[in-house]
Amino acid sequence: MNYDNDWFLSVLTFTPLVGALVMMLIPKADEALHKAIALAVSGGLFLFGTFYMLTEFDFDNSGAMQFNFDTNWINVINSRYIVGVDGMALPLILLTLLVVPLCVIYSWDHFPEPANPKAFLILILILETGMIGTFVAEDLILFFVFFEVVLLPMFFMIAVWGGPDRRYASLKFFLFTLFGSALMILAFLSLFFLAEDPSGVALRTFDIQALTEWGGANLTRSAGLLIFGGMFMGFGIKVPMFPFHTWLPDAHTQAPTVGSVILAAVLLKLGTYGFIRIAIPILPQAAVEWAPWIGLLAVIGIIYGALGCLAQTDMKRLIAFSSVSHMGFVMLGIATLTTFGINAAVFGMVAHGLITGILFFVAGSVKDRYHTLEIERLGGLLLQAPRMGWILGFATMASLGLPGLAGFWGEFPAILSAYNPANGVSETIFRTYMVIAAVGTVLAAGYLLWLLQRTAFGEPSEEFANDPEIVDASRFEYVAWAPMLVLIVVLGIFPNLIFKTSDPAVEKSLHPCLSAEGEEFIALDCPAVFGVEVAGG
Amino acid sequence: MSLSSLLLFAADAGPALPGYTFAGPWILRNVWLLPLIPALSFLAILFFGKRLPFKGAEIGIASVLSILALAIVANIAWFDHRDNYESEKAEDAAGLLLSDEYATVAIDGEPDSLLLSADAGEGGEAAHGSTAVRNEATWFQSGGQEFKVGTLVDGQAVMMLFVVTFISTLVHVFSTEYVAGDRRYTHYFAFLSLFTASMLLLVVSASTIQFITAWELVGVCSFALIGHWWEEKPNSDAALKAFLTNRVGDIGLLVGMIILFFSAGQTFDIVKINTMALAGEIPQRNLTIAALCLMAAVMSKSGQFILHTWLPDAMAGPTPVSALIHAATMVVAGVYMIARLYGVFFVGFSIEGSPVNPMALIGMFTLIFAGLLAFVQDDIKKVLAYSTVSQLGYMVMALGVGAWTAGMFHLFTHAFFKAGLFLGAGSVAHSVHSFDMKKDMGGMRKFMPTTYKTFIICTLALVGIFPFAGFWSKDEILVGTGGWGLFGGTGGNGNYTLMLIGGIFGAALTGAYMTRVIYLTFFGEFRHVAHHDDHAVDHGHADDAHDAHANHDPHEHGPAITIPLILLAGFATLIGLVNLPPGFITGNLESWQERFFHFYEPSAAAYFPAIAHGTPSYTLAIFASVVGLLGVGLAYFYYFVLVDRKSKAMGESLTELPNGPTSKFGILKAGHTLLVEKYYLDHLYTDVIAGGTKGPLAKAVYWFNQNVLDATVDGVGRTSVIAGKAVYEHIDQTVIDGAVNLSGVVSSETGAGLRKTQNGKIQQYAAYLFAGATLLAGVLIFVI
Amino acid sequence: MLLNQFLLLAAVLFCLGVYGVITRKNGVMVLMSIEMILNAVNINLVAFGAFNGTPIGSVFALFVIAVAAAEVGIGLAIVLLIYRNKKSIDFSEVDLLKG
Amino acid sequence: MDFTALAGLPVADVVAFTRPAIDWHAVAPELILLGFGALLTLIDVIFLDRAKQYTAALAGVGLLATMVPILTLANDISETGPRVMFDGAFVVDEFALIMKAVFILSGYVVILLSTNYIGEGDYWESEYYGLMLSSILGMVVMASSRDLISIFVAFELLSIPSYMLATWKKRSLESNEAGLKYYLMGVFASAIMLYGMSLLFGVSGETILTKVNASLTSDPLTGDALSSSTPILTLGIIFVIVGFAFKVSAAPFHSWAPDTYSGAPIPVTAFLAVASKIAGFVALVQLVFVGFYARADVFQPLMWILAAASMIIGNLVALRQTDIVRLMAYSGVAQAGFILAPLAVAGDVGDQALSSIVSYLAIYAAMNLGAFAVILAAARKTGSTSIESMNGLFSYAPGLAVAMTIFMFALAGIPPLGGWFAKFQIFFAVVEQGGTWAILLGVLLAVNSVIALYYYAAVARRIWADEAPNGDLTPIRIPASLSAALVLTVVATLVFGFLPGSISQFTDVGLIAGG
Repeated sequence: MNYDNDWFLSVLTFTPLVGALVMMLIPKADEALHKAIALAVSGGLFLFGTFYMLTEFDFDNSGAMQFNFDTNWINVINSRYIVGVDGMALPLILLTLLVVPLCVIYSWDHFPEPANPKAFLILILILETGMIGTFVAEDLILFFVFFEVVLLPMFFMIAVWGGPDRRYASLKFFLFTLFGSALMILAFLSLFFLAEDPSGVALRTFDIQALTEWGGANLTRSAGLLIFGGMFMGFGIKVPMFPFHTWLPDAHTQAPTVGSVILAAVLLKLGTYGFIRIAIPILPQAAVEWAPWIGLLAVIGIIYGALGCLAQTDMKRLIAFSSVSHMGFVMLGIATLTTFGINAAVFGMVAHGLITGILFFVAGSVKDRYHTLEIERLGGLLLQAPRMGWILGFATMASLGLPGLAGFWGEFPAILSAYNPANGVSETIFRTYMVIAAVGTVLAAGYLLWLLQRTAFGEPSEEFANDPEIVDASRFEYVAWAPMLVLIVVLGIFPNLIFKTSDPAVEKSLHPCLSAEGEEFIALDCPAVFGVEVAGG
Repeated sequence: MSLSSLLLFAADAGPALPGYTFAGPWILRNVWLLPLIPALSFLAILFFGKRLPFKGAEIGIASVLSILALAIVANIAWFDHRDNYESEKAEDAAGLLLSDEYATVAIDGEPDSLLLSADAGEGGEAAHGSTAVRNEATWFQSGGQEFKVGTLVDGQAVMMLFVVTFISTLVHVFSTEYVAGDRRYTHYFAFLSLFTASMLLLVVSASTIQFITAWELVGVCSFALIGHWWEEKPNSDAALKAFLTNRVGDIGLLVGMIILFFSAGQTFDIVKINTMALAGEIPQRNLTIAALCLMAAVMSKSGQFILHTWLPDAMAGPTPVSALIHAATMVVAGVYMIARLYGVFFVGFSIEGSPVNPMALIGMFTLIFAGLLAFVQDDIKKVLAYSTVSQLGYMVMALGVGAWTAGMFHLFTHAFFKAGLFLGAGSVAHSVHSFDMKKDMGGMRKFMPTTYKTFIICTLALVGIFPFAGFWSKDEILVGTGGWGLFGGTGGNGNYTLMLIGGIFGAALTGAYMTRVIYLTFFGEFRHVAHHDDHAVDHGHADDAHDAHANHDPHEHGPAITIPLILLAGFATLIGLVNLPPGFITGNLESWQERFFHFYEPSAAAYFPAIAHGTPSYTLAIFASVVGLLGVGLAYFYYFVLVDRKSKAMGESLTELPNGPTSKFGILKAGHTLLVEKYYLDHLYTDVIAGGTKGPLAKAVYWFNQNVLDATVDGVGRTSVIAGKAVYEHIDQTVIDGAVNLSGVVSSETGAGLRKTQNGKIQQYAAYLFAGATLLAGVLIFVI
Repeated sequence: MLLNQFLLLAAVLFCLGVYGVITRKNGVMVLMSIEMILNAVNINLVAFGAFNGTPIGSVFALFVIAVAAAEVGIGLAIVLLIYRNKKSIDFSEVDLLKG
Repeated sequence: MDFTALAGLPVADVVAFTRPAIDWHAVAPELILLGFGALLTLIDVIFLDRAKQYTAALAGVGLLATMVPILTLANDISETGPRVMFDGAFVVDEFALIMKAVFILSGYVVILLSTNYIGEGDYWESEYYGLMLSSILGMVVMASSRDLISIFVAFELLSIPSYMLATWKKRSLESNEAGLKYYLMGVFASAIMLYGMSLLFGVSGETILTKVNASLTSDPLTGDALSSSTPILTLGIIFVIVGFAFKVSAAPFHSWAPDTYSGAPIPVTAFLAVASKIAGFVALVQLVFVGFYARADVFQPLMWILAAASMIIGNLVALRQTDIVRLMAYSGVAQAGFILAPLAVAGDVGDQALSSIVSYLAIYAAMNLGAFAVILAAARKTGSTSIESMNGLFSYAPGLAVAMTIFMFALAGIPPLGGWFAKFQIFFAVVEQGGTWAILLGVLLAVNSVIALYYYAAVARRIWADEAPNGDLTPIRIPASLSAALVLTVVATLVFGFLPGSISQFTDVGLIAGG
């Protein structure tokens, strides 16, 4: 591997942190300066990062790690500071770079109570560092650290700027994730100690690429399954997968708008990213055996999330439950262990980020105006704030997986891939999942359109009919939303923007035995687990 | 043909593959322009429409006019390409049918049937199959494999291009007056544009995933336009219902397409899927399952029993929308899909040589069922809606019995006369501000002569009266069933006698319910109450315009409304002539026979099955016409004679006989008074017609429709909400979240318990310490 | 060797001391009980040292005695302090801090 | 009575006393501390109140001065290897030096914390620093002690002054009670420990740890190799360990800690919770790694039980605390459980277990002292240590709030704050061993870090999300020394977290068994 020690990713990761430190030194009263710095840092980073990556990233070789940097970090445990980007991480990094400045802009003139823009913006910038860091980390410990860095700012964002039940929600969010990551770190450590090359020499490394090359060879079955299980808990809770999802609706409902947006747009992806970057490439054999269970939880999530949505009376909570359902599709794609499924998952992550982000933005703006999100009391948004209403309509359409918009490309290929999962994964089981997932799309349409009907259609209720506060989207809202709306359409029409980038990386991350057929399969001398159908894991 | 030769671009791109080429006329390779233009128009209207003098309508009309022109050019280019492409590439003629890749493809159809159309055009070139024109670009990739987006242009596609653009143009024009003054006039036109774009995308789709995309997009436009007046809940309910019902069908679409994707070796390519299906490279089981799944999609989109219930509700949308989307174009998408993936369906349902198959059965059942339902509607649009369902049943049945051309031809003719009927109904409703035939119409022929005449013509076409368009297409369907041992015809793909009977019976039903509509709408006296304040039905007007109308008699509208009607009536009259049956005329004009079939059926292409074509028979045509006329006659007698007489007697405009038959004549009693009872016919008619209206059959059907089918749809919705609530409250919040919270409570309470041991007594602490030490010692010494 | 007898004596002393520490209410008595334990230790050390033939045991015992003296000094000071503030040296009443 | 006959010693064996060689450089830190301690006491005696303002500074200077020989020694032994004196009873190796540095620096921070608290209080001042220095001297000696006697002496040297420090507020019943409890439990524990030592001495006939260890592998009576422990050995080991388990407040020997912590002056509490506890661990580490290493079958299960019990009991009870100092006490119990965990696998993965404990102790010192510094600072305004008094701290003292947040989450082990690496190292060691019990312990550790987060985060939440009591938003005046302590601890916590190499390169130590 060519480590050319590129400074770029480190700059990308730590610039927000530097910005945050600078802001800490500036007195709280100087709000305008704080906003300017936050916007300059995040926006500048977006422009610079996007430009640099789009021009310098070698898209023809997007399966390879690029912009690598590799240096000593914690010598005693042989953990290194390795960062790099490939086609799987790139879309997610760009998404992060985009979402953060939009959140800053959105907050510009209405910070949630109790205001304090300084602290709020500092948290957002720290979050950005954590999120980018997670996506670029190529060392398990580094990944873990960044994975956790994200928790603190989000915890405070919910706990301080959240809704009435914020104390409960913030802690729940924190505890759940920490529980998962504690088991995850155990799994990482087990990998460190158990990974040995065919000659029996221990690898003793946390380097993700090196471990991927090792690919779980000569690890005992039970050890592999347990380690995968540990990572499953860590990533699965973050995704969140049924039945570890209960933190999500609470966190989303209580979080301030921007918090919800970041949570939905990026944070949930850290979990799914973990699966496709770490768990599956490193332990393909265990993944094969886990796949039916992951798939099962994924489809349960799809249906369950949808049913949860149908029961909601609160708009934001409904959107939160819809995340459970949508991330179910992503996980279903991942569980198939096929390029198709995982590409769909990568796409689904970006699409869900944009779409649910927009939905939360709109919900936040509705709350600003109506001071409630109770669906019963809303209605007639299209009459009172037509543009917002249309944007909501657009977002619901995108969210229900309308082809031509981004959501479709996360959903359909995921369902499709379930028809024909990887070698060793039961076709019968996954085809059943496929049908259930397809039913999930109907439910998705049901709850989303029902939401749209009850909030946007009809006449406004008397309570709000003549409320002067209810105005259409403001400048800041437009600016914050427009890029996401445009991207939803553009990605829907040109899916190859992401597929072509992610595909080589996804292919590289999957063990060749997962897809090999016939003679190739024999030539690779694949372990038995890839050959036989493992019914029910 | 000079125009087409101008556009002919003699590029020779790519190897010749069975049944398609990447070369061909420029316009055929670039049909992507057709969806693109209205798509851009959509954006333009959305963003700039409101600032324009005509609020965006001008952009919409300009775009549809331009694509209409392109569609016509494309058709002409296609005619030329169809006949001349092969001769230009004579050296490849052999390779065309059997390329290396598909060498196993055998065209095992009857040579005669293939050559039926090979009647030597002006050029006198050799007979050959049709060669589709393709163009494609990479859409996305996965697993290193690239998946294409592209256009597949053959007869079927260019035919549809014309239908869509033509109807769309007329509807645009019609709408400028019909929805004038509407609050969301601009949005209305924007969505018309978007719909047109989506529909055209669907038509030219070369891959199944692209097809799905367009399929969903038209659904969304339908949703948006049905719910155009979303201030009222019933409208948005109808929109939701339409969308959700279609989504249910889409499960089948997705699953079916996925099965085909993998069965055909990971491809979305429609041509390849068809080719492989026909070549027997896909297991029959897969094809059958896929075809059944796709059938579900057809049932929802094309309103086949039992997923048709959304379509009548969809009449909540503006009438021009109903004409365009819910009569002429979108609802035929299902039919179009069957035709597109005909190889799959043909093999999957074993259409050839069997007496019955699911598709034909569904089609037949739908056409009768919906025909019955049309009787009991008071809302003119609902009659037309059920009529559409019924006619879609014809098309599906036609495809189900292997009569591809007949089905497509019926789709073609139906588009014109049904659009004409809807627009006519819209014209009437625009005057009386209501769709209720019984309350608010009657005698309209006096006020609206143009509308009346065009409506009559379209009705004749629908009922299938010679020589109007519907006659030709319906007759072909009946011929195609191949089930007419009774009439001495030959050919066909199977022995679908049941379908034949159903089709003929349907013709009678059609005649009857349309006669009823004609009477209730245009005859009798105007029943509109002058100060009728119900604004709920026609929202096309702003309130002030509405009031201005209120105290005036209805009157004919301006050219924006009448010209489309006249054009459509013209088409309804003449368009049937494009596919005159073989043997109908002889001599020099013989080549004018079967033009539709010749140009539009992708014959002899490897992606299209070798279907057998029946020979028409005069007997059948006459018999079917007579049955149809019988239906008309019965209804005529009931309404135009009995009801009319009674009305005059009572001095008011009746809609039904006030004292319908309350007692049934027993068969025996009827038998012995058969010839002598002077009111026998009266009774017969009233029994049949009024019985159809109010009596057991139609009523039962309607009851079933409303209380079982429709209630099921609603019930499913309601049940999911209840299930959702139950899951959420009892499982999510109680069990799962409860477990989480419980673990917290248990920890906390344990903590509280342990805390009590910390009671501040120092000697107790000392005791703990020593006890701990001894306990540990005990454990380690005696246990471990 | 009489080792076992010494050890037994030490063990008894130890147990008595522990019993005293845990049960005696009077602070001074508790301190004395601790002294008993320490002396049990000393007996052990000396006995073992003798048994093993090394002077280290005795040296250790000397350290213990010295340190114990210091400890008891502190202990008495604290008991005195409590008596000054509370007018009682009943340890069972010293339970202000708990929970 | 014939003493020699009784002792079984031939008179000829009693050799003349010769002064053992003394490596003055090696004992220089102890001597300097001793000097400053004596000096402080003398100044107090001579100048009485007049020296008040200098004593704290002098104590600080003394501690910093002690760092000098520690650094030179560190340089020295990296070249020449560890220094061993008194037949192996006193050893200066990497472990000893890093721990000494930790003691000195912790002590320095405690002095910084004490300066204003003691100065502004109504109590005698100079003695305080003298006692503090004596106690630190005990710790510093402890780090080098590899002999039962010297460990015992060091233990008492560090304990006895701290009993007095805990009782510092002479007129406060709480302080009296705190001191009494600490004293009584400490003495009781040390008595039990001594009993255990006497048994071990009896079995091995030695007090030098390496020799004790060597003797543990064979039966003292038969000389056969021991496949498992004998009851007397087990009893001895357990009793010795109990003595130190008391010191580190491991459950079930922790009951003194909450009461003492909440009654003692806050700087003293910080001292007890950090320096004194670390000293206990140092002793445990030396005993386990040098003295009992051969008897992993005894100390591993013992440590497992202690670790698990401490984590669970400490965390669960902490959930229900209403006083921040008591909360810190219980959290300290749980933290002790974490630090004990590697000892439960030390028999198999000694190196990793050792370096993980050393890392943990160093990081723990920084974050725990920092937390006490904030508590101290906040109490300057609120005059209370109830958790509620932290409400809304962010609204009037944002700097303190951020610092407290950092410490709380560092204690909870959230990256990138220092504590994560400490916990990580523990996991690392436990997983490296990889046995069923080890993994089970790992899972227990994982679950407990979640429970711990609950109360740490609850504190942080109060600071940020709640309203200040009575809406009183007057800022807190923080004296310079306290600020310095805060800055030192915050920086250390962050640096340890971001660049764990900065601490791990020092803590990856070898423990030299000595002579």
